[in-house]
Amino acid sequence: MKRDIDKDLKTTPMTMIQALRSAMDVMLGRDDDVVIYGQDVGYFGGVFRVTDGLQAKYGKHRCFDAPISEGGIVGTAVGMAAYGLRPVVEIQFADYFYPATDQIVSEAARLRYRSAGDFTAPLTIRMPCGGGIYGGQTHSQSPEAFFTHVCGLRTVMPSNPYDAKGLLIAAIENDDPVIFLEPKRLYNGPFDGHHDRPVVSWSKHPKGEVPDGYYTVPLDKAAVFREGADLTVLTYGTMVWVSEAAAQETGIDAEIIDLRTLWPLDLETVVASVQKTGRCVVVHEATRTSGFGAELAALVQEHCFYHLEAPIERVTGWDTPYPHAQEWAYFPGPDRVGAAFKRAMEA
Amino acid sequence: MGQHVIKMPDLGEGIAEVEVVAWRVQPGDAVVEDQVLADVMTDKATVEIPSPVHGTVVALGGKVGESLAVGAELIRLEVEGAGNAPSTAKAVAPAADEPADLPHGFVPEPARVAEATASVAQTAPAVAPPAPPPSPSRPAPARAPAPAPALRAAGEKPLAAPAVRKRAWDLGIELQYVAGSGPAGRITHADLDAHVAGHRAGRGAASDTRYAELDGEEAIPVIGLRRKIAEKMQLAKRQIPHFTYVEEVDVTELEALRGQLNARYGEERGKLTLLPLLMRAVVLAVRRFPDVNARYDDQANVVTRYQAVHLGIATQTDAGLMVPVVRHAEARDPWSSAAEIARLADAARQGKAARDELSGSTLTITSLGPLGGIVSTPVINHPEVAIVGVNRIVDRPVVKHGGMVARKLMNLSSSFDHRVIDGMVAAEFIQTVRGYLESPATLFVE
Amino acid sequence: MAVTTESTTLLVIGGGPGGYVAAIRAGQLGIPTVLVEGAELGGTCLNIGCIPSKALIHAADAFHQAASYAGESPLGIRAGAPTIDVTQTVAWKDGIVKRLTGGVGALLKKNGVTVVRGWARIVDGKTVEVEAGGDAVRIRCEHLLLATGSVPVELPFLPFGGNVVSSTEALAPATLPEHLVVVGAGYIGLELGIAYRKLGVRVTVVEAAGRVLPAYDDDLAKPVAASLKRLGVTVHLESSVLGLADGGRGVRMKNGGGEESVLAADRVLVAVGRRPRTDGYGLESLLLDMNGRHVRIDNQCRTSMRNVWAIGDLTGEPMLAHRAMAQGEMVAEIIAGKRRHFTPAAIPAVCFTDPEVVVVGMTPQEAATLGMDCITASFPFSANGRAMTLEATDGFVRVVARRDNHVIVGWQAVGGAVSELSAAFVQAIEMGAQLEDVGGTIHAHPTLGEAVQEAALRALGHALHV
Amino acid sequence: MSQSQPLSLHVPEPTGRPGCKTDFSYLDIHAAGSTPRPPVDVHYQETAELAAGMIRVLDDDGNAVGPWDPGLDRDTLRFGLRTMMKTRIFDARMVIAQRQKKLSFYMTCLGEEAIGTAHALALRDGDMCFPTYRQQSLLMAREYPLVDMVCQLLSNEADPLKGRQLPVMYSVKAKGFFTISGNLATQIPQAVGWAMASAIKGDTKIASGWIGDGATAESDFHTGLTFAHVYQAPVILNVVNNQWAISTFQAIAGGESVSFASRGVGAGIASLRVDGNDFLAVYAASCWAAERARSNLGPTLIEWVTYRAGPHSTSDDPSRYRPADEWTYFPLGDPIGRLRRHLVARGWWSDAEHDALQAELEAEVVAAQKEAERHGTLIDGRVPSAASMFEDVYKDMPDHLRRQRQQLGV
Repeated sequence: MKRDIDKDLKTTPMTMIQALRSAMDVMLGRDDDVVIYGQDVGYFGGVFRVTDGLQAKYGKHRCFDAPISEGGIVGTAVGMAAYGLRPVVEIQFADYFYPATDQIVSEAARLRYRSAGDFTAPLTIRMPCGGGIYGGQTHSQSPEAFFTHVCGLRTVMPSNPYDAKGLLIAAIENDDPVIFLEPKRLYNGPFDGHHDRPVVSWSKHPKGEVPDGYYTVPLDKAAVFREGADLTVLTYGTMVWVSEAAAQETGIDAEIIDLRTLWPLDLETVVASVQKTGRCVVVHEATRTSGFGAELAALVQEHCFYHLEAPIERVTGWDTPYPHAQEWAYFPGPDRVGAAFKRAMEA
Repeated sequence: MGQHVIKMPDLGEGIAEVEVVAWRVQPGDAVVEDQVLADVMTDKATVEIPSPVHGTVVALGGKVGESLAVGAELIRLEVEGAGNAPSTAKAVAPAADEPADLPHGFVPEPARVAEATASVAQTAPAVAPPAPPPSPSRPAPARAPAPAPALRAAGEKPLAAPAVRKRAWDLGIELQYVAGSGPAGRITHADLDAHVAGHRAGRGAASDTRYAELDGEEAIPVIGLRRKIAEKMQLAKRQIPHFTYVEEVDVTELEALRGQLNARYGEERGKLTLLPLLMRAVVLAVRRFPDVNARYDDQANVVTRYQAVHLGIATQTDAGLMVPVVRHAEARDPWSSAAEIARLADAARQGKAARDELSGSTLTITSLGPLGGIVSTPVINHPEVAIVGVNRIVDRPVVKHGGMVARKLMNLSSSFDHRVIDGMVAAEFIQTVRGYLESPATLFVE
Repeated sequence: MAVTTESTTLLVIGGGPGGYVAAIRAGQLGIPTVLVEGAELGGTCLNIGCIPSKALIHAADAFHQAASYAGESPLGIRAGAPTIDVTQTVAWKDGIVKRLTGGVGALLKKNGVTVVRGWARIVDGKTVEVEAGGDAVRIRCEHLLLATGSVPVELPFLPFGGNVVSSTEALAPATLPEHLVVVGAGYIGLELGIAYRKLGVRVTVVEAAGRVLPAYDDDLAKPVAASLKRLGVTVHLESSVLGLADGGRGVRMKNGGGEESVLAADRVLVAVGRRPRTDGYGLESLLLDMNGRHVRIDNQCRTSMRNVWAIGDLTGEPMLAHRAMAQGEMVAEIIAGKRRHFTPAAIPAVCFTDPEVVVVGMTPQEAATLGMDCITASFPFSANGRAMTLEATDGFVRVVARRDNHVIVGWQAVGGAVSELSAAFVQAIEMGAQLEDVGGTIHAHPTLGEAVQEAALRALGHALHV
Repeated sequence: MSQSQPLSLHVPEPTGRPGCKTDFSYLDIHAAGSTPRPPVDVHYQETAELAAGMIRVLDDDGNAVGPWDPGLDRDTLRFGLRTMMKTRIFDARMVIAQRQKKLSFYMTCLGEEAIGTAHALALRDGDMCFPTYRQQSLLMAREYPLVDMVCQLLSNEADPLKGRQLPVMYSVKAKGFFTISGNLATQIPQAVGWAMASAIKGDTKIASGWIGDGATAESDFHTGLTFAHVYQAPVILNVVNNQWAISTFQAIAGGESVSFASRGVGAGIASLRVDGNDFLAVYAASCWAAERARSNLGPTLIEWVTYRAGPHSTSDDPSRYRPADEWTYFPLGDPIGRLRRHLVARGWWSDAEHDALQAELEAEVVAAQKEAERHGTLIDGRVPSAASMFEDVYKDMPDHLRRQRQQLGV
């Protein structure tokens, strides 16, 4: 049972945490079938405070804590979804999703297909991801490639509060299972890779203006984050801001495409941009080999081969576990991204 | 009445062979649908095979204990109606789902091509106004091979009659790159022929084959004599630090003498070439420089100097380079040496040279005859320590007694094993040989 | 309902000109072929299009000719006023159609093509099910060729039925109407309108555009407009129909000024165009790339789905039978492994009004829009002896050639029996002829063809007879 | 301590192997009627003895004895017998079809027919079962049309699952039968989740999760127990201990000297251990657990002791790892035989009626198979078109799948 669309679009400055909380608040209010649970998300409000206050407002049956068992959290969520609810569960760190792989891949992603539509799994799994917070190898991973490889799953990663709220609402309303990856480093403000500079807050940023009520940002639609003519950057999450910094610092007029939904991919926007600029740089935090960037590069060469003036560049994390002390040697910062821009221009 | 063949079923998990454990029926038995016909065993399970039809057993596919391939005929029944197999007792029915053979000449377009054209581009039909000029984004460059110089403005359609166009398609030629000799650049059949011929001969050259690209390859195993030569040469080059010394020798007098000797004694003693005379000069020079007529065993670190001068004469044969040895050259006058050289060379060329005739040399002389070149760097005949190389004779102006005069000059390019022959010794040895050759009379005076 | 399954290499849906030509050529090349046709072999063209309309036009001409001898014929012929038994005319027309469709059937049989009668339903890109008399046959194929053609466009506020007819019914009239209203002054509307007028029917044409034959340029349309006036056909330009009036015996119309009026009519022919037949046989389930309402194809007639081909009206303009046939032949040859592309230099289009109109290649306006510097010259039939002897001196032949190398890029003509000149026109363009080629060819005298040579000479600046 | 002995690894072994008769004493069977029946609101700890004992109603002579006797009427018992026989006949027929290559694969539940049948009768419409591939008797009890089952087995054009699932992996939401997964134990936490959802919405429906003895070793089983206890979910968790997981004896799954039911008590869940071949005991225990769940008293774990009389599947031959005749001397006997003897004892059944029912059911199954085959089989290629392969991956087909279908060309 869903109420009509809230008319007022009054906006208030929000961090990505507040925007995500607002999204869940709106959906808990609009749809009685929405249920939120995970480790520490009930009474305490989540280790990143994303679900703070929701249990107090909607009661223990709509927002509650769960045992430390990612397999159990996702397994019960599949059962609930089969019943008809819309569970929104949290895996505290994306690095901990591995025990839930069987329930995500063999069950949630395959339910509709194997039952020919008899049963479906309209659930959303939120996972804080990415580095830049000295989290070490088990609090900094970006596992998107595991999910984009699974047919039946939608994989989404917002890069700012406005998109975060709109995409999360769209994800909850979507009838397919959605993996919703939230870059931790962007929770409080945009991050361009210059870790030595003071943290900028979302409050002073246009993308921090978030409407209070209900609205959605469409899934499967990429955004042209920055218009440009010299080369096309295909990226998502924190790397959107790092790429913007690299463009400013190198003076190269880069067109930055923020994918927002990684799969199914908005290929049309990608191809149009690369055919326009003729050069392509793919940027992501995750490790290089078999990363999602490899798929992007493959698609670009398939669809834009005769327009390419230079080899496709990829700027990624190194093929090592995510280090702790050497955070900034690992994290692909604006210098490495800028160097790739130059290589693409000179080829 | 027809025949129904039951094939050995595929029991799953990729099993290829199945063993017959027991027959439940014999030829002639009547069987009912679902009645168990046989027990068969794989490495995992023993399984009963029920009959899918009513019928009478005609033939069993194999004896108990025998293993049959999956899909092979297990049992043949006689059934009402057509059955599923031709009644010939022997032949096993061909698999029904073989794709119908397409008539000869029907070669379906390879799927790859269909795949390539899956990304569809709509071309405007001829009558409607042709497509507007390409969109502002970078036009996709043509896919053709490295295009010859553009003969007509880009995008302008080549003019050609339907017959010419069809033939071009069949030959796989892009008319875009064919020069048209007809009016307004129209492409005629003749133009197509010229293009094809020119194309086949290579990039735009005239229509002969002098510059045709060649890229054939032939693998020849290195065996037998070739293998031995290769090993010896390699050994020499790797072990011996070669020092090559080239000196110019005025052989005008020598040649004059040789001419007179041949004129006088040529009939009964045979004609002399330069080589026997050189051998004599070397023998004489060796007397003063015995180090050169030696062998060096670098394992035992011993140099053995020989009084006898067994001269190896490097000789080219069909099988490759061979070095027959004129033994005791010191005891031979030029005519005896000449005869021995002729005999040995002949034996070597016919492959009849005995082993000892091809070994035991203490010093070697090598010459390419008329092809001698002006300088060469001969490889020492291991384990010898020196080799004398003879280059060709050439007439050249020389300043003599203040004037220019034409003289016959010949170089000697000789290599020495610098471990045991110092540069000075080598030079003096060659200068001595040169001395004998430049005043040939001394060859015959002790 | 028993379902039998068969398989073949090529499966053609639609037995019209495109479909049956493709099937015949495939048969010749030894490709196992099945052709599915729900109605009659020969499709629109042979049964309810080109052939029957030409027959009707011929009959109308003959009747009109005879009627002229009842009055003051300049030829001095005197005859009583003729009558026409239209059912016999239709029977004669049907005889021709039967002979032709029978011929197509025989050709298909001779070339080993299996013809399945029944309406096809696409199951997937390689499987079609055909309902034929209670039983269903399922046919699997390696290559699926879509040749379903086109259907008349229906106006929502003037649906077919009752005395609102399409060209199909107009070509088989049980009786002649008193007053026929023709909606649309395109080539179909005028061909039939003029024919009915010649048969003595009062005809009114309603056209939204500013002139008749809006698809053709002004010079070509003018003689046709004059002929319509001469024949007494009333034409309302810049006008549109709104719907039926007074119980279906009239049509409400609004003219350019917006005034509405009612045209009494006991029959209304709606001829506002044709659209591709894309519904009713499961085409949408293939999710093919479309080009507006047409199926998108490349220059080998491949659709976006592997080994699924489309030809003819289904693939868009120009919707002409001879284009479909050429495409059909090509597709069969490609499937047989030959390298072919559909890149004709020109496709002729003929309009069988009185006078007839032919358009091949580029008109002067089209050449101009492409920025081509061209010479244009035309030769009037009024100066052509043969035309005079045929009492057909209206119209002209026009040639368009490049100024730089005189290569001919377009021929157009309007006049009595000019349709037969289309062969010369398209041959010249396809061969890449120059003005000098046509000018230098001796055309027989006295023929209409001389006007072709004279047009070329005129373009070269030295015409002889004008 | 003196010099300690060298360590050695204990690897459990079944008492019976091919050629060596099994000693079934390890089953620790109690006399019928000897186990007390506590009220449904009993504290879980009170069920510790039940979890180690064995609830039985039918004694060896076919009489119903003891406090657990559900007192079922004639018609329910006769329907139960009919359903069990129909299941067994259907299984046998499908194995033959597999040998004729009409099916690629099949799994029977020979010897376990009572458990699904009686349990289904104890549940209500709308309760959702989360079965494994050996609970087809649930569908039989809820009278799901045999033709639809055979179509699924044949993967033909009428297969409700469009030919996508291995045969026997049914999915029938309307009959409360959750889609079967090939991965073991995944359905246990899902059943708990479904029950939690029902509780969240204040519904009255309960869930019933199923698992074999072997699969209890999966982590999902223990996670299910934890979540069920934590949230007191209205769910029945059924462990069908049929002694064998393909060739692995139940001791290897942890059943040696401790019953699977006792795990429930350890997790704070009321648990029962029941004679799975005793139709009346199965019905009674199922009712007890269903009533407990529906009264918001939380979950129940039931271990159904039975015997996998047939092979694991059509690719297995048990005579390779256990005595071929083991079932003949399995102490708990044959569920159909025992219920038949009880019905005859009460004068509600006769041999003639039994034979007539056997023939009637065989005809019914053959007819269903023939009708299903009219829609095609794996052999004659009338399977759902490959075009349907691209549907239901997402709710709405994304463009990259449309393009891939174009490349396939169907």
